[in-house]
Amino acid sequence: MAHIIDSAPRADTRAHYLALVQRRRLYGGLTLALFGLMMVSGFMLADARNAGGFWSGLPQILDFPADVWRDASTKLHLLPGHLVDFFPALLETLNIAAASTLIGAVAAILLSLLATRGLALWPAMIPVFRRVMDIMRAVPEIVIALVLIFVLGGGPVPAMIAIAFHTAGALGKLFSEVNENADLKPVEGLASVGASWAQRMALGVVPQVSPNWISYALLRFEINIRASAILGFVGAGGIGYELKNAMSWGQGKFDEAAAIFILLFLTIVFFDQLSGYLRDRFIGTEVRT
Amino acid sequence: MLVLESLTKRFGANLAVDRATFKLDRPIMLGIIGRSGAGKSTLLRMMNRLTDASDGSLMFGGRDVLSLKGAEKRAWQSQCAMIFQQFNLVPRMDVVSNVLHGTLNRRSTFATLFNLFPSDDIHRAIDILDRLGIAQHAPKRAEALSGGQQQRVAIARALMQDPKIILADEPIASLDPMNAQVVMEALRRIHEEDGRTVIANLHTLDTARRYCDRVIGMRDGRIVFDGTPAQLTTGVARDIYGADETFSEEATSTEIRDPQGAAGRMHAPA
Amino acid sequence: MLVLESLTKRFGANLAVDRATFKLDRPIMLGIIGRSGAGKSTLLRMMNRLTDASDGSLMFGGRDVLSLKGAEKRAWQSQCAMIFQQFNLVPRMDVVSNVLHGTLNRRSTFATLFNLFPSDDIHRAIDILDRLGIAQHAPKRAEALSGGQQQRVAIARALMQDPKIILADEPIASLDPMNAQVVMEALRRIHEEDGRTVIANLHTLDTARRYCDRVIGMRDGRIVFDGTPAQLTTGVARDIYGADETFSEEATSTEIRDPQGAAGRMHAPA
Amino acid sequence: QEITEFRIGILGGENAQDRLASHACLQTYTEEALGVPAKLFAPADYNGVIQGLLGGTIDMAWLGASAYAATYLSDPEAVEPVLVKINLDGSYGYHSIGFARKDSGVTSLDDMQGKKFGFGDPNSTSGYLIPSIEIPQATGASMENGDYFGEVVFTGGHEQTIVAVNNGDVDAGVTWADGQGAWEDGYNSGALRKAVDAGLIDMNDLVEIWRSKPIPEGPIVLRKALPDEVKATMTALVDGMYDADPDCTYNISAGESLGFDPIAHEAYLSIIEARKAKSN
Amino acid sequence: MTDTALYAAADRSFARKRLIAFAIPAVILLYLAYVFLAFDIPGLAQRARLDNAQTLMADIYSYKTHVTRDNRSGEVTVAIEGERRGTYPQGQAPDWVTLEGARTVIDLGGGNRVTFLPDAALSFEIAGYGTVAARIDGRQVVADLPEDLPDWVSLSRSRLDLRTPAGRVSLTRNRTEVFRYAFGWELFFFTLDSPYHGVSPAALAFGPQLDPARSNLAGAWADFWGNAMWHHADVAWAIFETILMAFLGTFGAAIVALPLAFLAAKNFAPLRSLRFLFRRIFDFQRGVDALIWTILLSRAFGPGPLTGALAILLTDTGSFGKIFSEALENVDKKQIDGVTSTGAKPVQRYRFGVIPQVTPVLLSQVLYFLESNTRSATIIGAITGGGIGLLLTQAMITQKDWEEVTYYIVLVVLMVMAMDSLSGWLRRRLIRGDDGGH
Ligand SMILES: Nc1ncnc2c1ncn2[C@@H]1O[C@H](COP(=O)(O)OP(=O)(O)OP(=O)(O)O)[C@@H](O)[C@H]1O
Ligand SMILES: Nc1ncnc2c1ncn2[C@@H]1O[C@H](COP(=O)(O)OP(=O)(O)OP(=O)(O)O)[C@@H](O)[C@H]1O
Ligand SMILES: [Mg+2]
Ligand SMILES: [Mg+2]
Repeated sequence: MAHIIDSAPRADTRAHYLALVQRRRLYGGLTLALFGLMMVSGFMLADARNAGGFWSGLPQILDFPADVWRDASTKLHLLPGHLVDFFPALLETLNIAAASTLIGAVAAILLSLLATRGLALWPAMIPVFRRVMDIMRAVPEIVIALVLIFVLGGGPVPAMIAIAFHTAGALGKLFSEVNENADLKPVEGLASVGASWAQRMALGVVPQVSPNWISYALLRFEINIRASAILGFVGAGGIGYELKNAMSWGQGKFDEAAAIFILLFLTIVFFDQLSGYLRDRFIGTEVRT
Repeated sequence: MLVLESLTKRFGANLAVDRATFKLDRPIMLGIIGRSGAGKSTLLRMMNRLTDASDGSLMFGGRDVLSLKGAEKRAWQSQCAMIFQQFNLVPRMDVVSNVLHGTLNRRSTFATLFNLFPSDDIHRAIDILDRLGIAQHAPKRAEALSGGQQQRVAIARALMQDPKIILADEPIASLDPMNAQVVMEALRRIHEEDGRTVIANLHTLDTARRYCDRVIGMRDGRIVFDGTPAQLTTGVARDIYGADETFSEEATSTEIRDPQGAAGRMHAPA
Repeated sequence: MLVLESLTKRFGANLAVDRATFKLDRPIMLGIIGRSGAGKSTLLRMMNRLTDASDGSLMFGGRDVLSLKGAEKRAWQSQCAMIFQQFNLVPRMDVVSNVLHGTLNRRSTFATLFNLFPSDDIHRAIDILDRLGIAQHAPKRAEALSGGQQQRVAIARALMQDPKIILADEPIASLDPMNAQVVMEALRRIHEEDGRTVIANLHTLDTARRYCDRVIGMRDGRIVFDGTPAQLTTGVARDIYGADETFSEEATSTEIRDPQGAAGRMHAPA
Repeated sequence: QEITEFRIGILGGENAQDRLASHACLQTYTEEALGVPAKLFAPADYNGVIQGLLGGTIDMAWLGASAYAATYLSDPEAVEPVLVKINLDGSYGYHSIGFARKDSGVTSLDDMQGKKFGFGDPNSTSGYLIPSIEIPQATGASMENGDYFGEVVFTGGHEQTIVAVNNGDVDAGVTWADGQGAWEDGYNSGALRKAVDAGLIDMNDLVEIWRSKPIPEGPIVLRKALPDEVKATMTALVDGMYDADPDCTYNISAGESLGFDPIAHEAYLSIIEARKAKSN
Repeated sequence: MTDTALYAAADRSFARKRLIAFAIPAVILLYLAYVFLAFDIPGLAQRARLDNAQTLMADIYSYKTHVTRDNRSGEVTVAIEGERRGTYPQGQAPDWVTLEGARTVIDLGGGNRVTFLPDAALSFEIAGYGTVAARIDGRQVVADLPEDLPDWVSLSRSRLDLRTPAGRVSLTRNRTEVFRYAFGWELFFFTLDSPYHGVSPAALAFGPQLDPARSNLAGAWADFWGNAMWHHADVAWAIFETILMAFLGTFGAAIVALPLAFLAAKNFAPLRSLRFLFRRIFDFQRGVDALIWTILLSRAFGPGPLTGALAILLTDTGSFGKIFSEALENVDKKQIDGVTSTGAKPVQRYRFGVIPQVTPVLLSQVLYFLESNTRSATIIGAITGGGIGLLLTQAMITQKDWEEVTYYIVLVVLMVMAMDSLSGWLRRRLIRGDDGGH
């Protein structure tokens, strides 16, 4: 008797679990198959729509670097001069990145505070600010830059505005995630003494969240250096513009291209490592205290 | 002086505070007791205007507090200091800065953002910390202090506001008995020496009996008792806490029995 | 059956286990006690070959366990199950999958990579869970279970290995007294019903006394006591724990006193 | 040796969609003639096409003379010129035309001192190479910023130059035209004509300020590695296009012309020399 | 005494805090001032062309129809946006243009009417102003206008230009042009040669069959999809190619980076030197950046989406390699010990001890990248020649049809937002629902 009572639920558990496993295998298998299919067919489609095929291109992958090297290696003595010549362009690229990160971060701080539940000045407007950030984030920098080049003429300013705009949206979202984890007690404490919104934010929220903000902003700065170099390709000045011109000329100016490439590469790696180090420090201090 | 008329707060269908009505005509120390969820915090938060009331009125010195808006509302908050169970200090800032936050309402936003507090205020903050016995911690970060010390910083911040009323929401609930005693004594002293009204939510009977001039008991949002500590018998307490026969006062006690046997009320009821 | 000879582990200059020597000639339940850092975990990890020994030998059924390599080493591990203080389950996988990990050594790598376990194994896993009273949790993720339940899943994984020996490294240290009792009883039952050797690191004296047939005491890496629970007097314990006169057994106790007064050893020492 | 598809690269000058659209007829004819799928590619700039030809991923393109020189200098074995566009008067040269806005008051290079001058793409013959050699000869100064012109920039392409001048972003720029027909129409063919046809500019707003010596028209090139019969078929196809389908010829030759005629590498030797001279 | 010491200490500490509170914004402002000068922002005001902005804004929501008379041949053409492809067949015109042999009457609405008269003359009745007549006298343009011209008129010897809210009229020796503005995107659905042009949706769905060869819906779809001015089919392909680049690049990189990350993780690397080597390779891949990879690869693979996908793949292998190996360095050793203690083989150890732990981190990172790579793919497309990025940048660079630019921008923004939602949705779903640790 006891045996029957005992084993009935067990048989049930077994059947139940086996069904679960079957279902999971089926879904897992299907997902995997679907993903595999998408990868393979996507690859084949891209291959077909590309001018050169993947397999035929693979052996030639080093041709271009080899060309560059052949040209540049005969003119190595010119390299230091080029590095100096192109440094101002690099500086412009860095300035675009730094200024746009600064401006974007300031806008992001405002937007994110206005879009965080519990902190917002006008709680009813939270969804509006969120949407605004989504849209700002979705617009690629290149789009804004090109529109602004049309209106403002070429140069660093359109790039700076474009990157700052995108940065405000991207950082705004990350900042508001940080803000959501902020402790509201100090804010409430400040509210109880009759502090204004700005005071509550500056004294109650900023001290808590600034390490994370800075860490994200540094990461963004790194990304923005690349963005501002890329925008140079479409006429926004800086090192990207020089690189495009040297690269386009091709044979004969590959030494310039190589010099610019080295400058750009070293800069990116340098700021990548620097920001990694600083971020560790900022997050680190937060953990320590 | 302070008049509450049918003050009510609804959270959806839930009546957190149900037509609370009472009147203080001179500065006293008032204790509000009741079990968790009785509506004590909500009542205090409405008085400080941290939470908007759903209904009823709150008059102070003839002024309708609930209708204040913007700057006037913040001015009222600065006259009506609040102390929280979790202290609600800014943990990453130093003690003096936290105390100086009591003056935020009086100073311009710009000046405060740049730490431009007048040095008179700074000195006064230190004096207040001294009065509460924690002046030596002035330069430390608030988070580096023990709970009792943090609560005293919160009281210092409240005093810095130079308020007419101090609202304290379970000021000793997160403290150990030793610190609880220090904090309650500080509040009592402020009431007696400065003549400020102190309204404290307490969840223990004996603390209310020992330090307050008058006690209000809340249950399910309603005020079910209002009288002197002497009138607060075990039977009445049982009603407030909704407890059955097995209710024992010790269950809610956090008092430290004085080893010298000198425990007891510090003063006669008003 | 199991023979340890001068088993030693050095971490740099630190002797974690210092010439540990003992011998089991039939399946028993062995408790190893000692304070934190005494070398209990290291000893067990060497026996399971999770950690390589620095010196000495470990023979099981005449085979030199320490010299096993690759597949043979893994085969040994599958015969010598291990249970950890922190359960060491895969929290994001369901309970049955975790139990099925006990069969990994026997099944082909390829099939297991895709989670393809034979349904016989699945049934056996559910039976084992049932034996331990947690079959109803079979489809849940391990992380969704309480500590005691997770430890029983770990025991189920060990049983799934169908091991000769079960090593348990402080199996109840992260559990509350109620769960601790359930887990220790499960281990005892496995020993008694299946006749498997169980070696359990325990940090409390009374648990060792209550469940084990033989107790080994370690201090600073050395075995300083080896005897029956009855021989484990307070004086001996004081030596093992390196405690002074104020040592009290209760300080290490996690036992739940049985309200019916039936507390005590479950069985006579072997 | 067989080919499985035929890939035609189209140089910049119009926006990508319009470029593809105007070459659709060529695509159809190619598929008919070769019996394999033909694909059109419109990379963003000259360099995209040059890299495609060098890497063997593009089989045919109409290059500028300078772009042909660049390809030749990188790899002499990559492509061979087969055909060249013939102007309405039978010549196969064209000019680099310097132009400015009429209301800017600039009427010749002399007025450009200290002003902003725009080249097109660095790989363009008329948009960079030839003017960068001939203009210094005319002004007696280099093209360095501040030397004669206040600033010299690359706008990126012919169409960008026209737009930039029309908008006043640069004071004058260079682009290509056959120099025949009426200025008001943007000449018979060339970038100006295309811009007029596209409704982009009104030639009355612009004035010509400089004109280069004739530049040999860029060749249609085929990849050398293509099978000979493919090369022959494609050459014949484009050669005969003018008689077969004048509309298509208009589309692919950027305006009115007499179609295409054969040409050989030797026609571009001087351009190759010029380009070598401009390299570091 | 103690108090005075405390006072002094507090005063000092506040003095320091004030200094910092002022120094940080001051440094930032100083830097911005430097940038302000370095970027010549004061000069920007002069360089800015607000009329361009106006054109752009107007173009976004309106289009113009050109009515042009060639003053030498007398031929009148009506073309939308003046484009060849938007030209009305000879002899046809919208209903506000009346072609009467040598006379053409163009009704600009609201009482404004332009009449082309024989011999290159025209008259323009302007509501609330009067009639302006103009003609070509010899080589010169003459118009009967008062001495001081209103500011919407520009008259020179070679050109007359009248800009009124109703439309714009210009006269040169060669041609007479009238622009009439209208709201909307011209010919967005059907070009002029389609029988469905100007047919209401209701009539399309329920009205009589317009083309005997095709049903209305099928024909309308075919004509819409093949619209020669808006190229809807090409645009759809371009969007798809962009997403394809992002998809292949991101997931390809994840697949490549996962095994490499083990070699670069402290706790899994077989050799320290190998770990160092892979770390540097990852740094290199990230440092070179997708942009330069694109240029390098376009020699070998030519223009097209595959090149873009490979460029993204190369850069992201670096990023993922770094992120994944950091995730691997943070794995919980306990789970691995647990699996090892059962005698599991090394591959099984990774499969059950490591993969389930890191999947959530990895998956969420990969999905974050998918969204941002959609944006990168747009930019890369502009450089390699593929996808919506190329269409967008080319349309912008040629600065012609801003309504097309607007169309593309809207599509790009929608595309990126859609990918953002998709990746967010997948993230929530997979990470919560993933129990097999796939
Ligand atoms: N923000 C809120 N939203 C919804 N309901 C709330 C909110 N704050 C409080 N309540 C509800 O109002 C009632 C009163 O809560 P209140 O915090 O005032 O009680 P209390 O007496 O302070 O209890 P405690 O001793 O737990 O602090 C409770 O039922 C609570 O759940
Ligand atoms: N991986 C290691 N590396 C270096 N030293 C170690 C390592 N593992 C253990 N030790 C050291 O070896 C000694 C014995 O540690 P072990 O973990 O075996 O003690 P234990 O008796 O299990 O203690 P506990 O009750 O804290 O688990 C300790 O001094 C410890 O610091
Ligand atoms: Mg409360
Ligand atoms: Mg241990």
